Amino acid sequence: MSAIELASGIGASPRPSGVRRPRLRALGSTALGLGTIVPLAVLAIALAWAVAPGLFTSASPTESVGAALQAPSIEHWFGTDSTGRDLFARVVYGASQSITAALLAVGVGLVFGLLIGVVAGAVGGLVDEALMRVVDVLLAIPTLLLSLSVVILLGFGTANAAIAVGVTSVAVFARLSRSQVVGVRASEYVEAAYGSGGTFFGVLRRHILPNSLTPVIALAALQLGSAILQISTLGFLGYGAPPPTPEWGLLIAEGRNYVATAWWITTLPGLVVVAIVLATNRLSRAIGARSATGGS
Amino acid sequence: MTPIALLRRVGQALLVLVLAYTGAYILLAALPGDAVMARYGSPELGLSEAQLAEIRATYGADRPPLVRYLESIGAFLRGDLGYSAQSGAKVSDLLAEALPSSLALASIALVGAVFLAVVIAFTASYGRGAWLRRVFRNLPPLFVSLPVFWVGIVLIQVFSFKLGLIPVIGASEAQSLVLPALTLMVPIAAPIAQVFLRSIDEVREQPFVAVTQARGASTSWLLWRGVAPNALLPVLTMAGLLFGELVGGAIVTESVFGRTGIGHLTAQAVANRDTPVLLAVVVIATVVFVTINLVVDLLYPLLDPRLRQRTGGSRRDASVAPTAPISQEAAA
Amino acid sequence: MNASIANAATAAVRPATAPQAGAAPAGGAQVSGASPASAPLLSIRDLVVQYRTERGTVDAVRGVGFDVEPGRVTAVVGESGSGKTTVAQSVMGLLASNGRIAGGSIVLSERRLGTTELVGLPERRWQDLRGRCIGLIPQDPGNSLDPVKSVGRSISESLRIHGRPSRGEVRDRVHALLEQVGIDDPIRRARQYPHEFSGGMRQRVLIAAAIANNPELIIADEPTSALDVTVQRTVLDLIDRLREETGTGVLFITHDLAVAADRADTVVVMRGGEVQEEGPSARVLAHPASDYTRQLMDDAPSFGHVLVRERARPSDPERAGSADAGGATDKPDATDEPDAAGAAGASAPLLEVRGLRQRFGRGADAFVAVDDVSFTVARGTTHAIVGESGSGKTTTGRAIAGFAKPSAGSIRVDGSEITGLRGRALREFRRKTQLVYQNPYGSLDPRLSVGQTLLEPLRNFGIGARSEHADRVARALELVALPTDFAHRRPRELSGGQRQRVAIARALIIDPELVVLDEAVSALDVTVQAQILRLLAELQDELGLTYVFISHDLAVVRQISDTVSVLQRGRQVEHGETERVFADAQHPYTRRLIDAIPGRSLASGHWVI
Amino acid sequence: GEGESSGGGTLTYLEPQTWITLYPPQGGFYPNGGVINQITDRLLWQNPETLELEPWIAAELPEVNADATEYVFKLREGVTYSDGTPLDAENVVKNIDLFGKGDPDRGLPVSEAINNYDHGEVVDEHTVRFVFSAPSPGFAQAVSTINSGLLSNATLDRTSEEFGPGNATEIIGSGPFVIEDEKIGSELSLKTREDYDWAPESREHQGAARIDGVDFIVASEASVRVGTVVSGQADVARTIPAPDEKQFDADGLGLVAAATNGVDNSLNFRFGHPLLQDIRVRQALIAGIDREAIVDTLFTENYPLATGILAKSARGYTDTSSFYVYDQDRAKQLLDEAGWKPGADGIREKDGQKLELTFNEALPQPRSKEVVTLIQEQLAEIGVGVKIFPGDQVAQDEAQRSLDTIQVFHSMVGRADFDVLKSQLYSGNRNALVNKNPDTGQISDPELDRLLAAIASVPTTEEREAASAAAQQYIADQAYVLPLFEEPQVFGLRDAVQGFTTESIGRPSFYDVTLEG
Ligand SMILES: Nc1ncnc2c1ncn2[C@@H]1O[C@H](COP(=O)(O)OP(=O)(O)OP(=O)(O)O)[C@@H](O)[C@H]1O
Ligand SMILES: Nc1ncnc2c1ncn2[C@@H]1O[C@H](COP(=O)(O)OP(=O)(O)OP(=O)(O)O)[C@@H](O)[C@H]1O
Ligand SMILES: [Mg+2]
Ligand SMILES: [Mg+2]
Repeated sequence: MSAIELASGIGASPRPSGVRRPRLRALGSTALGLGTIVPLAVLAIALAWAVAPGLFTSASPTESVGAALQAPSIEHWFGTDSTGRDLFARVVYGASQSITAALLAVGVGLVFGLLIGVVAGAVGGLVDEALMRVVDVLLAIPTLLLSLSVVILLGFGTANAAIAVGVTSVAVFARLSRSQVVGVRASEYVEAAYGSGGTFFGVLRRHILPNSLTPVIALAALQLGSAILQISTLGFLGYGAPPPTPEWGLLIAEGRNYVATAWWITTLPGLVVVAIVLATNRLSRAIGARSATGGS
Repeated sequence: MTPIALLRRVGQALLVLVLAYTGAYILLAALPGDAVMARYGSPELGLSEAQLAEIRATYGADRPPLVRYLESIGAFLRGDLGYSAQSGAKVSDLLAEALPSSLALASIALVGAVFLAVVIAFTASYGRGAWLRRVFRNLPPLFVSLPVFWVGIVLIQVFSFKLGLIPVIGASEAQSLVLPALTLMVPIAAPIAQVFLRSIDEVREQPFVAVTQARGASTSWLLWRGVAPNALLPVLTMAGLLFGELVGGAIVTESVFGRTGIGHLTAQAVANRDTPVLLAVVVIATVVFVTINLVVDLLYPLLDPRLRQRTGGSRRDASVAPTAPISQEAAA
Repeated sequence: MNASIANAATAAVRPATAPQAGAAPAGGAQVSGASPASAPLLSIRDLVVQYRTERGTVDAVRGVGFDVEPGRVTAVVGESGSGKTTVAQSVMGLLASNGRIAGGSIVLSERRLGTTELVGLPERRWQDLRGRCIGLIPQDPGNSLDPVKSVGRSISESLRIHGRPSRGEVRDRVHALLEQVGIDDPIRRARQYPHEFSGGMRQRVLIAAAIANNPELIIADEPTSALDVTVQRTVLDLIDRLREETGTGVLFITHDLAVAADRADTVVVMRGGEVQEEGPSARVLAHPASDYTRQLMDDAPSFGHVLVRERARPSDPERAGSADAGGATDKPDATDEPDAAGAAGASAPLLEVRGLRQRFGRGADAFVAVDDVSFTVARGTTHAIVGESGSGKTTTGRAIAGFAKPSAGSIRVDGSEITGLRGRALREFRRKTQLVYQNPYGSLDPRLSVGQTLLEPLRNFGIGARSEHADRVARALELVALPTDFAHRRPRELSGGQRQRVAIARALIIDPELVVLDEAVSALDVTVQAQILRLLAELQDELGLTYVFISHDLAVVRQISDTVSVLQRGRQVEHGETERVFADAQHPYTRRLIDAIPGRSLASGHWVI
Repeated sequence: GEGESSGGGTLTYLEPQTWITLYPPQGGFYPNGGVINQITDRLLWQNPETLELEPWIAAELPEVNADATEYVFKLREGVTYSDGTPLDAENVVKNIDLFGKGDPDRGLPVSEAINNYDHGEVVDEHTVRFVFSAPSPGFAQAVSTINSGLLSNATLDRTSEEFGPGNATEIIGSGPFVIEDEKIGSELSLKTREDYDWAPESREHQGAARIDGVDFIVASEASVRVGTVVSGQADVARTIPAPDEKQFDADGLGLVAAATNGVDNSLNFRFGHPLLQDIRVRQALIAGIDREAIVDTLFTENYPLATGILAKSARGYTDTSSFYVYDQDRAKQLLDEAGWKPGADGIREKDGQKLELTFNEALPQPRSKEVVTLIQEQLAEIGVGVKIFPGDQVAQDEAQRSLDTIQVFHSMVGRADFDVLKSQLYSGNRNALVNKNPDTGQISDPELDRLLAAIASVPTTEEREAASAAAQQYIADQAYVLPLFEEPQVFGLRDAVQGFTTESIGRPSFYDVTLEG
């Protein structure tokens, strides 16, 4: 799914300051404390989970520890899942799988999307036309079909599911980066760079790319969350991580049948994902604001 | 739009249609199993290998894919959508059943999503109190990370089962749309709100907003008559791209609420390798997608007078209209 | 309307300022029909404004105080960043959200509501005052009109905000206002959108909007700095007339002393957030009390001679810009040619433009931006291109710098044709020819530091050894009088003038032969402008550079150029030696341009002390 | 009461899936069968309680010759289809001819339940004879199942497509309900047939059904099905997940767990695969799986632990529970004996090969993935690796046919006849053990096939019982199958729904139902 968001976003083009109105954000940055530290902490914890899950829980993610569907308690913070495994342990151990998968998914979308978008935007003309039609096709084909086919072509497993999800976001990244590149390409500093003797690739690398990236990165940050959810859809259809691998998306998706009786099974892992998405999004906004003000 | 430009667009649309059709065909063929398998392969039927082979031959499923592909195109051109390989139902019947319900759901969800997005964006940028604004600013990323099925199930649990406000079963046509539309609104409203918010952020820094304020405008005047109309273009672009989201979200929504619809049909067709149904869905989806984007293109000049006469934005316009070039390009 | 009453009153009220505007006696008594002489319309006392920033609190305005009398103009002049806009914003109650009035008072004595303390006024009451009692004419006409609203709606906005007039009333008033600000065909124009208006027209629309409710105080924040002289004059005349007719007080912010001299009754000179000097303009400008005012006067091209540069010596034909023979045959009436034959015989000029034509768009949309422009520029001289906004100056400059392929005509640099250069040849050409953009902000990559920006051409052209690069960058910065440690700054951290200097440094760092300077100084305050003009002159002397200098400011052009082309709507209506053109303009358009140069009153000694 | 009907209200019934065809031989798919059961009658009635066959459309039980190759049925008179055409001998022959032979040209497969069918004959207007090429002892039961639901002549002429969605109202049976309206993919409205008067005699209710009709509604989300019934928006819902059962403990709610009377939910060890050829390995797997733990963790008392390959209530059931004792030590010992030594990662190895098996995920079976996941955990403890084959239903169906992809096949079959065992395991039927390798055509264990074939070829009930018992014993001895639990069909309903019954394998029947309040 998600977010072409920011289509015009974050990398607000620099504008001569006629009437000087400072960004609200600059104001908030006196409160840099909470606004940045909390998201950083959230991400740090998630990464720590991914790297050393054993430090955070003594329970095994793949072994039953008691009755199924226990409610959250001191012993089992997130309760137990439908086969009696400690849900918190599964969430903690799932971090490495899920974060890698989400990064992979976003990475695939980002890299290929950028490639298509940048080439289309920078070269223009027929190449642009052709690439954009391909992107249209990608957008028109149902994502479910697209991602299922990709998984099956590549083989099963989380990594491949992630790639499949990434493929479905290529089109969106491509459109966004193209529109950015087209805008930047027309700017005077790019022309000035040619004037300074730059070659096509030199200018592309030094000027066009760096200046087009901010909103694309912001989209990527947002995409992180929906990637986890999309991978879960594939997992739910039987094309994701094989059991007993804990993987966040799957934890969320498999808990759906217990929303009424054991709400925590879906909700708690879901909240973890929400926290991470909010954190990355906040950070990407901060980075966007920072680089827009010159990163002093 | 000149006749030539229109022709060009139609040509492009046809090209996209053919490519999407072919792409869908190939992708579906790549999935394991085929339609005969999907229909007769279930162990519950207890058919033996030999019996399956016989049926396969009857349906011509043993012929080369290319031949079948060409035939399917031929049939399409004749307007014959064929029969569902899974159930044998007429594809046209399936569509006739699914389309109206999907359209109703999608359009209500879209309208609702736009409304929700506007509320979020406005509150986040002009709401009373920094705290309120901050909360609303975080809504779009929050919405993006909420699983659609979760939203649907929770809405049902709360509004239907706990509060008994809206029955899920036996509801009137209007009632039955409320919860699914709300569910679908969440994933759609998020990106619209996000884009709108960013766009407002950008527009409100424009000098003309301060000038309007200097004329004594109140906050609501400023927002509705100054900022909003200028911030709309990127939102419109989004709407064009959101189409995929709409279908994707509908798959889950329709299955949670047990509605028929294009999303449900798509999921079923993929699950059952139901080529005829899927191709029909792809064709319809592509046509709608292309049409939406055409409409979006035609709307640009209505919303932004600067785009009225020119065909291609000049270098100069980029500096005059900061929001315009992006939308223009994204739509190209 | 009370225009006629006010009109009758102002004839007596207005003191002498601009001789060309009227012949009222000097030092007339301060009388006003509307408010008692004791209470000025606007009175600012000890105003302190602070901005909260990441690096702490900035005192942008420190204890500023002055008055604006009804029917009079108070001009606030001063260098960029001196706090002028901040004062204006304080009076409008529209300080940036991180700004705060930390002390002082602003009192508005208004006809209807009487005396109001503006500091600490609740937002509701502000909304009532703004647009009704106080009108703002913003600094930048380009971005100050809502691009998706028709001009008529923008003008009527303050009417609709303050009260609920009927549709018909609004329409009539809008048409009347448009007429008042001198826009023809108001019925059609009201339906058009800002992008269909020229800069001057937009500025007039903004004035119309500002006066729609007959405000008693108008704040005009640099209303003309972006305009060419003719438009500038129209706009200033308009404000003058308004003041005369309605007795409105005007707070006029500018960095252009000449404008202040022409139009203001009182001048407030600001620097670094403080008032340096204040008084009747006649006194302040004739006998400046502070050094700073004196420096401002010296730097203003309209008053002093900024340049200590030798004019092209007539005796030396190589340095004299010469008219082009081809152009002469095309337009024999437009130019007279002082020494065409001599120049042509002496040496080949560096730049030769012949029959340049640039068309944009296709079919019915086609628009000819430059139509048959021809001139030559000798090595080591400066050729100016002047003309109103949109006359094709930038387009010509870009074609010369190889950034646009002209539709027709030829451009030869150093004897070789440059139109149609591609690839390697084009890059080679760019080693010799550089362009300094009209907009220094847009032409610098916001992500690169100044040092990186300056390094780029060196690396691209492989000039000098790697080890020398840092040195060269430092030298280039010195050349444009920027501290060496600016190499680490990013464009955002520079003031407009500094950016412009970086852009110039980038052009000069590769030792080009020909530099096209597109309005390189127009956006700068006089002090910086003077600095840069001096720099350019020095470089020309030392290195023998050749300039194509594009400007709408004739005062500057007159001082620095050897030859000049005057463009009007893409056509070259006059061209020749600068002195000759200024002394004896042939074309009426040229004469109009020259007449519109502000400050002539002072420079030509008309000023009565 | 007799004969009276109507005024009873319309019942709302929730199905997890959409029906895909109303061709009776394809009624094995639950959503199909659920509809067919309401709109068709059969020649015989299998009493769900006793599993005895009783007359229905056949006026009496059939006459069968000694080797069960000829059946003669006398038909009840006055039975009509809902389109008014009579249900006569000619029509019955036409029905069974189609079901027994299928018609590949129309895409209509043969019925799984009918074996060795040769042809049918009209003896007189109300008598039919069916002739078989070989003994077909299961035929009487076969004509009592929904796979043999009787259809009008016009309906029998339809093609496979014409049995599909969009055509429901034109599928004409003689049953107590008639399909009145269809919303493709989501809803089916059934109306009570007022002149219905040929219910099986043993049913306490006769005449037209007591309710006005039934609305079949598709609700694929389990939580929605549960919630709608619990909140009183619907009357009956099929497939209540085990964890949700406790919600039906509340007042005014109830559960019906209908037995499916066939092969239990079990694991089939495909002994043709090199890893499973050694009986000690299979025995080790059985000893290494704690079935009780699985049932306790995942299910409820409605899912009784299996004590044999067949359900207790199934025909021919034999208790083989002694073969399925959980004993980890024994399992390890067996594996050691078989030469499988623990490897570095804990999974046993022999000759460089790992003892790693792929299980399918039986999507139609309740919580199959969780079952296999628990088994994965348990078998890991004895050093056996378990993988779950990924993929959706079609992919699973395709994969399960091959020995190379699936070595342990999780499945069940519901059918209340001796035949069911053969159906599941015989190489010419479902071939669940892949006794016959589809790639090579080779049969790994001819003895198994022989024993299974016997069940369907000996004519008398006693003989069949014996044959079935022999086969079960053999399978248990060989450790081919590990039965897990007896799989029920669990319906959740409101107390107001009275008289809700199911036919012999758990398809709902609304004929007797009344709605109170
Ligand atoms: N929003 C702001 N936040 C922080 N500093 C500000 C802000 N606005 C203005 N300043 C600073 O306050 C000082 C006065 O700015 P102001 O805009 O009033 O100058 P000005 O005289 O109008 O200059 P110019 O001629 O360039 O328009 C400057 O040093 C400027 O950097
Ligand atoms: N790329 C372009 N496409 C279409 N029209 C253009 C383009 N560039 C310039 N023009 C038009 O050509 C005319 C001349 O523009 P040019 O920029 O040369 O004017 P100028 O004399 O530099 O004006 P200014 O003083 O405002 O900079 C203008 O009407 C402008 O709108
Ligand atoms: Mg200012
Ligand atoms: Mg220009």
